[in-house]
Amino acid sequence: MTAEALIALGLLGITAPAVPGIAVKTKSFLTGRRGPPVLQLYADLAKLIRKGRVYSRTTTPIFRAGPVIALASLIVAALFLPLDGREAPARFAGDLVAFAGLLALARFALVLAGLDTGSSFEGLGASREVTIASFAEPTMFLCFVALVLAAGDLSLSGMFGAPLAAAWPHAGASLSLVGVSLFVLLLAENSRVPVDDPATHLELTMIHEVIVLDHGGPDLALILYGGALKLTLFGVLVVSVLVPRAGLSGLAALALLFAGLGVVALAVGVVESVMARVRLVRVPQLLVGAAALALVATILQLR
Amino acid sequence: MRLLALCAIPLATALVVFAAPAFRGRRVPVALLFVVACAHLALVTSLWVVPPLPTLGGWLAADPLGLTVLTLTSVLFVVTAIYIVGYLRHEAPRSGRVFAGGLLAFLAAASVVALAHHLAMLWVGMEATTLSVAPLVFLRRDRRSLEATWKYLVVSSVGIALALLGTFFLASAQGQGGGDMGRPLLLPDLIAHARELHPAWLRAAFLFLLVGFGTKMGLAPMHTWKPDTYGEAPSLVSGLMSGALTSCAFLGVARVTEVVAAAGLGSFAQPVLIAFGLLSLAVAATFVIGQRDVKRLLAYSSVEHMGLLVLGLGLGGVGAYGSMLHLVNNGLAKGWMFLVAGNIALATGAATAGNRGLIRTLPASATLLVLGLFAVTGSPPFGMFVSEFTILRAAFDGGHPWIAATILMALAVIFVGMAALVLGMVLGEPPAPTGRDPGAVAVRESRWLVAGPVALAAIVLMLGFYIPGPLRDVLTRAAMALGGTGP
Amino acid sequence: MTLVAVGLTLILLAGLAASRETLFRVLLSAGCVAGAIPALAVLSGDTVRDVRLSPAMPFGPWVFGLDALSAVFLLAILSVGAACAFYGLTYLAHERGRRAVGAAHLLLAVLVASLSLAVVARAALPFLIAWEVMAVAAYLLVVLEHERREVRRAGMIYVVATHVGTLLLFALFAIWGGAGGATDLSFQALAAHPPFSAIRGGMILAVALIAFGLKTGAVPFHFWLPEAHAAAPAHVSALMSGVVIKMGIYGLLRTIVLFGAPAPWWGWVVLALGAVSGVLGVVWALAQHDIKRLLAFHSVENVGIIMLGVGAGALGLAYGHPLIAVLGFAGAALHTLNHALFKSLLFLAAGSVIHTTGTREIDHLGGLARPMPATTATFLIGSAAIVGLPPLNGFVSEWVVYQALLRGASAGDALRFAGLAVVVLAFIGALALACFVKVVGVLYLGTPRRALATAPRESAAGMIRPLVALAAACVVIGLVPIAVVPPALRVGSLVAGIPAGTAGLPAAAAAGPATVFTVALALSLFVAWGLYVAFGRRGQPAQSATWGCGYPSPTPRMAYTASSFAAPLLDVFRSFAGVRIHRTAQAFATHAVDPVLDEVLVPAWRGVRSGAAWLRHAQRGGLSQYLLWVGAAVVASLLYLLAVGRNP
Amino acid sequence: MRDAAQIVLLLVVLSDLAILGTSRLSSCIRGLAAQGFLLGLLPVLIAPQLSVHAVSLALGTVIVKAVALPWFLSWAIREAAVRREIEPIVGFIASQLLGALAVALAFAIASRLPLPALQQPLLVPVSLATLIIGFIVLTTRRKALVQVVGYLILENGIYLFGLTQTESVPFLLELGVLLDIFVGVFIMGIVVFHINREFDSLDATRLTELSD
Repeated sequence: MTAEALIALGLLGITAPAVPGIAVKTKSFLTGRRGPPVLQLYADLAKLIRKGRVYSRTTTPIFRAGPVIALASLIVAALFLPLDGREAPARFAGDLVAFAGLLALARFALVLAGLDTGSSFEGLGASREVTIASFAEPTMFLCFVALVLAAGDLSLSGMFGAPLAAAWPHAGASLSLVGVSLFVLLLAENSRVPVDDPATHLELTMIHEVIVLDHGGPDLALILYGGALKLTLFGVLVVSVLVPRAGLSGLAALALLFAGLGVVALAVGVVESVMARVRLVRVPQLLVGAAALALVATILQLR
Repeated sequence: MRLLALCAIPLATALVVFAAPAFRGRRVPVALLFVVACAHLALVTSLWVVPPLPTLGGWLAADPLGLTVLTLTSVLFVVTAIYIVGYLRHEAPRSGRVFAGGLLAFLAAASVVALAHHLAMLWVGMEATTLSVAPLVFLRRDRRSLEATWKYLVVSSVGIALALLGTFFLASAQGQGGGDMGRPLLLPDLIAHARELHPAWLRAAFLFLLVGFGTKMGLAPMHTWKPDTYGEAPSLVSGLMSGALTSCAFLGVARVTEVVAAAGLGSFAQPVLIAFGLLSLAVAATFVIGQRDVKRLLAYSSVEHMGLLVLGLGLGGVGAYGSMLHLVNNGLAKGWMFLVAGNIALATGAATAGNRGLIRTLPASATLLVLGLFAVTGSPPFGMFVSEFTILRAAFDGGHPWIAATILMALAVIFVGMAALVLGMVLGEPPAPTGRDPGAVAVRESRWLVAGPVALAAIVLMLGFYIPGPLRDVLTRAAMALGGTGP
Repeated sequence: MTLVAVGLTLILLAGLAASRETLFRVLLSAGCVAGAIPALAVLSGDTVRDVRLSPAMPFGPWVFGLDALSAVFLLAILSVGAACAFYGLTYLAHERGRRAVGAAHLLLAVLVASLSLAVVARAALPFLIAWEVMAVAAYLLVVLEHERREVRRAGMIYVVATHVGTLLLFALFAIWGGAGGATDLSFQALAAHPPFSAIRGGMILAVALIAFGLKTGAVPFHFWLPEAHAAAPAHVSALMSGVVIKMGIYGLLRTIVLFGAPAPWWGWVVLALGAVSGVLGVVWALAQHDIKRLLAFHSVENVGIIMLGVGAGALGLAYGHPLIAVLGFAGAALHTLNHALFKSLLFLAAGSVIHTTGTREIDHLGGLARPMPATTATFLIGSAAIVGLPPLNGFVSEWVVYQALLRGASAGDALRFAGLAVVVLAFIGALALACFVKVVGVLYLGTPRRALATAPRESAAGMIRPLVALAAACVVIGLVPIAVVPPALRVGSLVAGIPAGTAGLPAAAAAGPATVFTVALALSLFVAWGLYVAFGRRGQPAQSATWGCGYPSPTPRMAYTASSFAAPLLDVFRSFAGVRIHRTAQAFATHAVDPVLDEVLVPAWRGVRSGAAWLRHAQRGGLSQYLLWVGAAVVASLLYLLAVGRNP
Repeated sequence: MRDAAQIVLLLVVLSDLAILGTSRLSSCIRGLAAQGFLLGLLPVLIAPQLSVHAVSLALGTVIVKAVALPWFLSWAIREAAVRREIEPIVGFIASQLLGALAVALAFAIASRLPLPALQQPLLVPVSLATLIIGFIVLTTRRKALVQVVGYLILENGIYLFGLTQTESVPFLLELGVLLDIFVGVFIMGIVVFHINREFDSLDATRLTELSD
């Protein structure tokens, strides 16, 4: 892994909290409000870091480990993404399985941390989280299958790197479908509208928020930052599929990437302002829809 | 000479026991029984070491088939004799004379059957076995045993009568052959001139002998007497019947099959044998389901195994060897199971589904019963597995996958039925000991009662791992005589 | 080979010495080590000569041998067997006097020995013997607590299922021997005489699939599995779920070794069974709230994953893609070993919970993490492993299977559709995660949902040590794929009939970086935790109650139950979920039904029974009826005689 | 001699039908005795020339079948002191019709069988008829005792067939056969006696306790 790859990674880490900020800003703009500044999340994190910690008596170390493990595994996951559009810091055949595994590990840790409080609200949130995830993950793998078919390589670097650029001309339709379904995944996995409403304040309707109900202070900071990072990673996936950057020089590729992330954030904001959030029982159907898109994308290439 | 002795000694002793008023008690007859049994076994062993010459002008001879059956009978008889010692401590038959005498007479008759090479003599011996056992079935003299005896007597007498007719048919097949056909009804001569025998008569003879001796074997649909009889007779008698008596009957069928095979009429005989075999399997499977009495269960299991025996004959090839091996395994295993059932009946009054948790009350017998369940249903590592597998193999080799499938299905159903009853009795919480039960505690598993079954179990287990050389080639020769091949 | 023999003898001796614990421990561990050494040697590449006994039995000599395939299974058997045996000593200790504990230990030893014998047997007869001894020993162990009615029922179902499987194996070898015309039924001979006709070959493959499927508990042959596992004592369930059901997998793989490349349809069927078993297994697991039944259904799920690997391998063979074949079989073998480790770990941990709380009902428990930290930690590791999370062993094997399927997708011909199975695998993984979040969360976290008779305590060291050992194994394998993947590939190429090391190279190459990754991940997790602790020092954390969203006094009945947790997922699979939902205004509960057992087999058997009862009339009534049957037989045979007489 | 044999054989058939038709135990047994006597005559009549074998066989037959067994059965009746009527399951007329049918059938079958020319033409058909009628008596009569009679008739039928084979079955075995039958019937008699004591009737149809 090269130096600039790490620098790129660092940049990504730094800019991550801005991505949800952009989404929120867009939404408030479209709904005619001023809304919080784009960099609000940085402020929140700074504040939370400084706060003291309060733990429920029912909790065990699992409660504290949750946020840490989640964040750590997300950071490791980031290592597999070719930010410069060519080569990721880490790659091996089948590392896409590792990528998915890391996301799952993060989820596992967070959800258990939530359940550790013993509150039925967390239980409810956990149940919803895993339910949604069990439909999101197959969809993601379906996208991966399509990408493997297009790129003929079993590693993320290969899939998002040069081979993908080469594949666009003949597999364009399929790849754009993949992009769309990855975007839906992004919404679902990061509990955005129409799956979840990050702005809601009614516990019974929450999904992601309710799991972390009892986390506060630095723990919450880790969780919030992790959420932003996860959103960013999915954004990277979407951008890498739709905008192959293998041809460009490292710097240009990065610039394009961050521009793309901005666009994705805007899109998220737009979706949030034009769509209402669907009923929970409908969420699986939404994801099955996304899976159907990815399936079509796959079949287009298996044909 | 030894052959003559084998038949004469038990017969003489039987007559003495019957006649001499001195033997009203039980001790002496039983002691005699034991001695004769051992002597008999010793003689039989000597036959294995030094093969005997035919005697009585060829009427008595020990060929592989006969020797197998004879040995089986002898072994079972000794085991039974040992068992009786323990048995009589708990249940006294009305008259030791009838008891010992009947058993000895049976031994004599069975030896005659096993050694007879003159078919009419074979028949006489066979009828004699039937009659000698009747008083034993009838030992308890209550309504149920009476009914059992009556059914047994009449049905098997009719069957045996048919066999007699069959024998006469065979004689006239020989008579009609024209030319010198050798000495009448003498097995070697029949086989030697088999091809000149009058085919129509030979066919008829085969069918009647099959139905007749099949009745005594307990092939469906002539099996009807079997559950009633085995259910009511004292267990050790049932054991002898299903172990030794049926084997003798099978020997009868095998003899005529030898002739038919030698005459090249196998293609005529095989379908009939297969048909009876499959029917028996089916009937056994049907009646085993939901059976509540172990002894009746074993009776149906015996019907099943008789079916397998004739199936093996019918399938020919390696199947014949399978039948011979199965004959041995089945005889031993059946003796084992009936003796165990006897122990349970002694301890709890009746070996029926009413029992629970025998593993607690009668550990040894219960263990033997469970092992026996797996042995009788042809599970490895018991000997039955090898023979059943051989027969199955014969079915596939002979290109009868459907027959094989039927066999498998029947075996599966029978296993379910047997397991349901046996395991139901063995497992569970034993009922709280009631007032009248302390006797049962006393009955528990005296060494005499367990030794016999254990011995038999050991042999059956051994046959699953190791078939001694002499036995193997005797069985192989027998199979070849039956128109089959070795393994 | 001799070493294996020595090992088995020692194990059996240990069984006989079950009354004296220390002796038992010594002999058993000695035996397991003795058996494991050659297995490891073979896996690391050298070969062992076969042993040929020719006892006086029909069907040729008895051969015993040890190749990579046998070795990997032998390893699983011995390691898990030892763990379960040691655990059992403590687990059954309080039963001494009430039960024949010595017999139980003896049976366990017999079970382990027969399992090992089954995987080294190289001829039909010894294989069948070992197979049935194993089945019977397992049965007797399952019904150890036979005074409970449901245990007897479960035992009955199991023994019938396994015996039917054995009968099918009879058929298998009978057909195969007949096909090749080999009187000698040693595996060598079977392999040397391929069946003549496609039909016979098809029969062999089909019978093998059903027979071994019954043993391995793949849907729809799984019906006996949850019953038996729930009924047995914990360490027995662990051994059964860990290795006994794996013998079905062994059978399938061995069949391929001997049979050669199977027809494509077989591969597709296996793949389909794997997919169905995987998904339904985990869905049904979600529906359970008896911890042992739940774990049992997860065995069905993992068998599904393994069969996905086998199917991919078989298809790779059928369509001539050696790499895919090797990967598929390797993944199957490796996942078999891993599942043996973490599933027995989970069962044993569950056993330690049941041992102290006396209930298997998840919804009655909760908050056990505080009283039983060791159990909780090991169970957590097991859960993460079975879900397939890095850096644990479950991930490694699933990674291999994934590779097989993904490469299948990019293979040109019909095989490419197998790639879609990737989705199924992912779905299984996600559902498994849901299910284990449920289990861990409800069992160990939060608060007790009912007041227990006695306060739960951590189990004795004798039960914890095996847990720790197994957990350690899971972690180690997970951390160093480089150590386990090449041997697995060796097994794979053996099964695929390809010289080792040629076809599997790309995968072997990937093992190195994968190791780097897993280690790095583990390190980063530690580092993160370290940093967190280091920087988290400032200020003592305050204690308070969980925030009830304004509701001050939570009661146990308010805690989220397993039923409620699983409800949203189960709603999605309405009729397949295998649950009956009871919703009242106050309470919500689900109870699981088995679609195959409760809705097909049991009614069918009732039908058979009543049919038989009806046929009983043949045996009613008196003598004249009996005689008429004899007459009927005579008449029938006379008719036959006439028929033949017409056209002899 | 040949015609005498013919007549005797016809008489045998008549005795069969008579037994089927009678309603009284005693006459039934008398019929049996008569049949046994007739059978006793046959060996002598058939045999090409008078031989020790034939005569002794005849004697044995008469002693067993015409004297001993009937006497024993009537003794059993006296002991059992049962009502003298036979209660058939199938009525007398019907069973006699059956018997007639049986005879017809027997002749039909016999005509198909390849028989030696020198033999008695009637011997085989009569034996078959007797056999079948014996079976009818066995199955259609209630009283255990009558069932014994039926069994004996069946046995007689076979005996008749055996006469075609006198030269092939040595005398010793003939005696063995006779002895067996005697002992068999003896045991049956004892059982019948006990049945009567237990159930105080000879009605064998009551013996249906054992069944599945």
